[in-house]
Amino acid sequence: MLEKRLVVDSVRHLNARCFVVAFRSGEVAAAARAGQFLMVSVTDAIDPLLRRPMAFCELLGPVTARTGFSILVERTGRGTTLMSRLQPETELEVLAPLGTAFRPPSDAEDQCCLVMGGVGSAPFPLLAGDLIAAGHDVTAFIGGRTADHLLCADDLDRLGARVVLATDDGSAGHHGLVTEPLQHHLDEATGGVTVYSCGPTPMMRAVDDIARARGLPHQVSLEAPMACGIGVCLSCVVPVQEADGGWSYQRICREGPVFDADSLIWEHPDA
Amino acid sequence: MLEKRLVVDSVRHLNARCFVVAFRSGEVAAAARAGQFLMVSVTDAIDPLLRRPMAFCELLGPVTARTGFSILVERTGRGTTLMSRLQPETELEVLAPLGTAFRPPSDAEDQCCLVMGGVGSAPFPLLAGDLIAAGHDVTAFIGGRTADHLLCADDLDRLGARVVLATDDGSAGHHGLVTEPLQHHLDEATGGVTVYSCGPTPMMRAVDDIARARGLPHQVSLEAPMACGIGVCLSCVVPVQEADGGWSYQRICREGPVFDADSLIWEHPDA
Amino acid sequence: MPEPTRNPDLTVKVGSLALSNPVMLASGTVGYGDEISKFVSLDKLGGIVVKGLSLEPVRGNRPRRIAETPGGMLNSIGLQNIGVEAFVEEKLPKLRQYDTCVVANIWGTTVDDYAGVAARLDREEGVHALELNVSCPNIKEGGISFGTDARQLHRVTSAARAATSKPLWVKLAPGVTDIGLLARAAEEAGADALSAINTIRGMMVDVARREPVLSTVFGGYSGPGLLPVALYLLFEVKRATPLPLIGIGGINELDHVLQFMTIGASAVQVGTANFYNPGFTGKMVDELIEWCAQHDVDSIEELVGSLQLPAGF
Amino acid sequence: MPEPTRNPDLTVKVGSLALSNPVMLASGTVGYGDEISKFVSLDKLGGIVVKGLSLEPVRGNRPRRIAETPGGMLNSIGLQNIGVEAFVEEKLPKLRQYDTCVVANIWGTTVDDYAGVAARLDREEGVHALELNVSCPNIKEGGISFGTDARQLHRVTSAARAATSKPLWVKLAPGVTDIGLLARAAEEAGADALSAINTIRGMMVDVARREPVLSTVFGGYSGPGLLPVALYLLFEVKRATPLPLIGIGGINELDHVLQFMTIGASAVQVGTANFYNPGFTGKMVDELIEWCAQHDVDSIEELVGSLQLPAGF
Ligand SMILES: Cc1cc2nc3c(=O)[nH]c(=O)nc-3n(C[C@H](O)[C@H](O)[C@H](O)COP(=O)(O)OP(=O)(O)OC[C@H]3O[C@@H](n4cnc5c(N)ncnc54)[C@H](O)[C@@H]3O)c2cc1C
Ligand SMILES: Cc1cc2nc3c(=O)[nH]c(=O)nc-3n(C[C@H](O)[C@H](O)[C@H](O)COP(=O)(O)OP(=O)(O)OC[C@H]3O[C@@H](n4cnc5c(N)ncnc54)[C@H](O)[C@@H]3O)c2cc1C
Ligand SMILES: Cc1cc2nc3c(=O)[nH]c(=O)nc-3n(C[C@H](O)[C@H](O)[C@H](O)COP(=O)(O)O)c2cc1C
Ligand SMILES: Cc1cc2nc3c(=O)[nH]c(=O)nc-3n(C[C@H](O)[C@H](O)[C@H](O)COP(=O)(O)O)c2cc1C
Ligand code: FES
Ligand code: FES
Repeated sequence: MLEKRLVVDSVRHLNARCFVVAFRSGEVAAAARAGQFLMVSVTDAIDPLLRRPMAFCELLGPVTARTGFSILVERTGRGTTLMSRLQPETELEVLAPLGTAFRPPSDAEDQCCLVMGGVGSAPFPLLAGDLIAAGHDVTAFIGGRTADHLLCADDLDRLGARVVLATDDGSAGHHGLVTEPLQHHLDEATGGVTVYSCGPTPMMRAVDDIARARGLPHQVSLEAPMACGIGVCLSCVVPVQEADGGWSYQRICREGPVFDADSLIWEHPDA
Repeated sequence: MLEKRLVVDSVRHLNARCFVVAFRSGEVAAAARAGQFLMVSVTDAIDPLLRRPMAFCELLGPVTARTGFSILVERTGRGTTLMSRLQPETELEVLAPLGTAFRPPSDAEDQCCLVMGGVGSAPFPLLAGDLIAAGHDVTAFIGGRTADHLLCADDLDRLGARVVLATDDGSAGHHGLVTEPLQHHLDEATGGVTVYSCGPTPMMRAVDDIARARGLPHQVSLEAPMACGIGVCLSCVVPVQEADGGWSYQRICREGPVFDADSLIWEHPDA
Repeated sequence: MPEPTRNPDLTVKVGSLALSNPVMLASGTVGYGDEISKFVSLDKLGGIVVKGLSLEPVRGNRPRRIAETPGGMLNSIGLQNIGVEAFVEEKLPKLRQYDTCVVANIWGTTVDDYAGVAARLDREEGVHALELNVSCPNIKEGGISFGTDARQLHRVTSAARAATSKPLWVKLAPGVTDIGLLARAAEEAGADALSAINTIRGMMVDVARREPVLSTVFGGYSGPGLLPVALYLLFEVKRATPLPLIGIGGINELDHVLQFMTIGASAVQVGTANFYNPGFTGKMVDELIEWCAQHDVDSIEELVGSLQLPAGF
Repeated sequence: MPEPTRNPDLTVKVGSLALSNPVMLASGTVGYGDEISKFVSLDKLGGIVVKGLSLEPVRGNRPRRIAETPGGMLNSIGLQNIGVEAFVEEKLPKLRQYDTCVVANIWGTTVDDYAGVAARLDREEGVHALELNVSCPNIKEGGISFGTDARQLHRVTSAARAATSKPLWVKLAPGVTDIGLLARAAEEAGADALSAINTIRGMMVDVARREPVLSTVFGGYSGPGLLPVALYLLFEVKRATPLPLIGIGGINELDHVLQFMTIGASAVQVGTANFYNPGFTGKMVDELIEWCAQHDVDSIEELVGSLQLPAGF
């Protein structure tokens, strides 16, 4: 884990809500794995007080000599609004890399389905690159409310993934939920499949229903409000199934953000 | 009174502690009088929360078509430290002009002694310019701990004032208190004299003792921590002599910052 | 296509008193309205609560009277005011000309003081309500604040109640173990509405001088840092009594106004924000109109007390 | 020429316990020391107070557990912890290896719970002191917090006192009318030192959802916005008792550490700052050394309680 003051290399606005911030840091980039995240301080002042968690989106520079990394951010509140105004060469305090990474499929022959919604696309360019480099066949299912809410399609395409789009309003790709083309794809698929998902909880739950019904391994990346990102505040917990049939809280920032979907309890148990 | 978002035109660092910030605003400059001040917001965030009071130092541009004004700032705490890092073109919220102005001598023949210490020099370039334009003979007595603490000497000289320096350590001008050359000057002076002072309280008190002893009119510019600068919080009060022999609190931001020294009670009366 | 936006109705009722909108100026932060009216038209606001009035003029505390804190400030003004008589003669005539509710914040150091100020104002047209500032020491009872003891609060409220037929608001003090108890005491003594909260005690030290920053050692904490405490205490007051409520403490943006109202405040008062942003309350009214329009809220009173609580609350 | 700087003495005593310096990690903000030690060497600090321990493991509250506030945050973790037994077996061995004071923060919902945890830890080497978190409801007495009632505080402190011969610290809760009363109750019951303060209650509302942000409606307010309240309450505690004090609340820079110490804290605990700046406490120790050198302070204990008060205090 590194505590660093990093320099913003560039800020690229994708649309009115979303933007990509590139940071210079070979050191952090060399350590970062797909699925992990960083905690970014958006101000040196006391308001907003807490750092913001952000997934690694892409690593920059040659594979053997990384020069930096990027994050994909959706403007949703005060902290991300401040970030949207960042200028190149600004310095920000960062803790990275944090949390668990996506694990490769247990079977080297598996094809991979990456299912994402909205800004949940953020960790997938990095994951897709790794999976494709390891020889997996990768299909990315990208969902969003409108065409404007589909993120990383070009990046994933460029990396060599097959890209399938779905929008609630039909403005791009399939008109409907992203799980519909996923289901269709799995119906046709031959051979092993590993599923990865990140996005709104209802989407991840629906993906999980599909994966469970077919007995497919499924890894999800979760989110929760975080105060520390390093495991000390216990703010980011989710209920997780225990081997003995009981359940316990685990920390998304340490035991996650990537979990085996099998272990998750989507409906919070009564205390 | 104006509530404005102003643009910083330039920031010029005089030494490690002091700097001059020029703002563009013909409107504020046209309204500002020597001795008045503004309240500057140093951040859009909530910390530091309060605006900082700063005296008008110089008006910029031609007399008939002002383009802006400058303030002279000493870095003493959090707010002024943030100000010292200001960049040109930054926008700041400002309330201006506030408070009372220095009044011209009641006798048009009077020569004027301007006595200042440290950053108390700030309001005097503007005042000196006005007095000289009105035909008064102006001598500026500038005191400070070391040569580095003498401010506005060049500006006052350029404006046509006679400049007398004094330092505690003898590193420039008279070795000793600024009141010593003042006293000497008054001993030699013929004709009426009006005294103006701004600086550390002990200095202003000493100037007042000298002026009172000689029956000279003396105007002082006071400071106090201010929350509002517009007269509503009652934080900035000083005890002032009442006509009936009693005393009352007056607000430095409204009834001041410029007071007739006569009316001030330097030693706080018992409540 | 969205419907053409109707003009949202911002009027709110605090008991029998109707305000044109829920945004008011808090006591002690706008004097008697003279200076602030250069920055915000009082006609535009729901109301103004004037600086706390006592029977006689009061000089207030020796400076230094303020200290900045992280995200807030302390004050120890010491209730400096011109006295109720000068208020009526010099300030009220001007205030009467505005189309806004004028609330007189009043205080004393004995029960009789409070009753005296209330009685004096009872005859005055243009004073729409009285607000008791009970964060003052009761000098006859050992200096314990009226606002921290339910019995004393009951007495002082009853005395003011007997002295006036105008709407009577009691402004609760934080810094008590159970604010609900105090709220009920005020209710039982005849208060028409409760304002919550006044400043909470705070202190800052000047380490270089090894002295408190304030001449009075500690003072009243106000500003954004107070917000979550004020929201919580309003929630407790709401649970304790059915009286109409006015929310106060740390308001620094529209969302804070809305938070107070969602919990149950019919109106809010803005204090410290007037210092660092004197046009703030006018902006709040504009933004409130916009917010209602954007959220299809026809009447802002729909929001009041609309908070949904989990089971068990 | 300035004298060659001697190494300032940062050691402080909290009663019989000597700390290498006054900077400690506050309970609940650094777990049991595992993760934070990647950012600050525990050997460098005066001490660590571990997450509040109970007799049995506790799951804690349902999420959402935090909310951001202007200049601070709310939490409702619900005292999630692994229980005293797992602490002793899994965490303490590692903590023993550090050259720092380890303080066990303990709590319960009955007086016997507290006594039980205290007794269990009394036998354990490497636990240098116990700190009672009394901001918990007493389930047998209608759920009123141990920390808000002097009689209950006396009982729970006495019970813990009887169960341990280790230094016993009582961590006072704010949100009471008179914290001095509580401080004296703890003193009389045998506390060796007092920590002040725990979080104060606060609330935030999600207006869009018309719901409280936290699942528990309100939570504990911490961070910079709490500072002036914490300083004031420490001052009141200092006036009430001669016990050694530990200052807590809102520390965000060295000046805040110094302010607590000037009022009378022998040591301080840093909480929320560990979240947004995990290396913060190490930096505080470095800056403290520098400050002492620059201000010709040979021993930091000179600062403790050096506040000069105006006449009448
Ligand atoms: C492991 C992880 C990875 C993430 N990766 C990305 C990413 O790559 N791109 C991206 O745009 N967003 C990502 N998020 C979500 C992002 O952290 C929040 O959108 C952001 O913190 C909102 O901050 P704000 O100040 O704009 O919103 P505000 O609503 O003003 O935030 C208030 C508080 O709530 C917290 N908060 C609000 N929404 C969320 C949320 N959805 N998740 C976590 N905390 C929240 C904030 O951190 C802050 O403490 C990630 C979250 C987690 C936990
Ligand atoms: C009418 C007036 C005119 C002034 N003109 C100038 C000027 O031209 N140039 C200049 O450098 N300074 C001037 N000052 C002083 C200047 O306002 C303070 O030095 C400044 O506010 C300190 O802010 P800070 O954040 O750096 O210090 P901090 O110590 O961090 O400030 C903390 C708080 O104390 C207040 N404060 C601290 N010192 C003073 C002080 N001496 N006077 C008033 N408030 C104070 C701050 O405003 C703030 O609220 C003037 C003050 C007044 C009242
Ligand atoms: C400088 C100052 C003076 C105040 N004077 C009074 C007063 O006279 N009477 C009163 O009831 N409240 C007084 N208050 C309290 C405010 O009305 C308000 O309750 C408090 O400041 C919290 O709101 P805020 O955080 O918006 O400022 C004063 C507050 C400040 C900051
Ligand atoms: C997330 C969180 C968890 C906490 N858990 C405990 C605890 O278990 N026991 C305790 O006595 N105090 C606990 N506290 C209170 C802190 O120890 C401290 O008293 C408080 O946060 C104020 O200090 P700060 O402003 O520096 O955070 C907790 C605080 C936070 C923010
Ligand atoms: S964010 Fe603090 S424990 Fe996960
Ligand atoms: S600064 Fe507020 S009255 Fe003068």
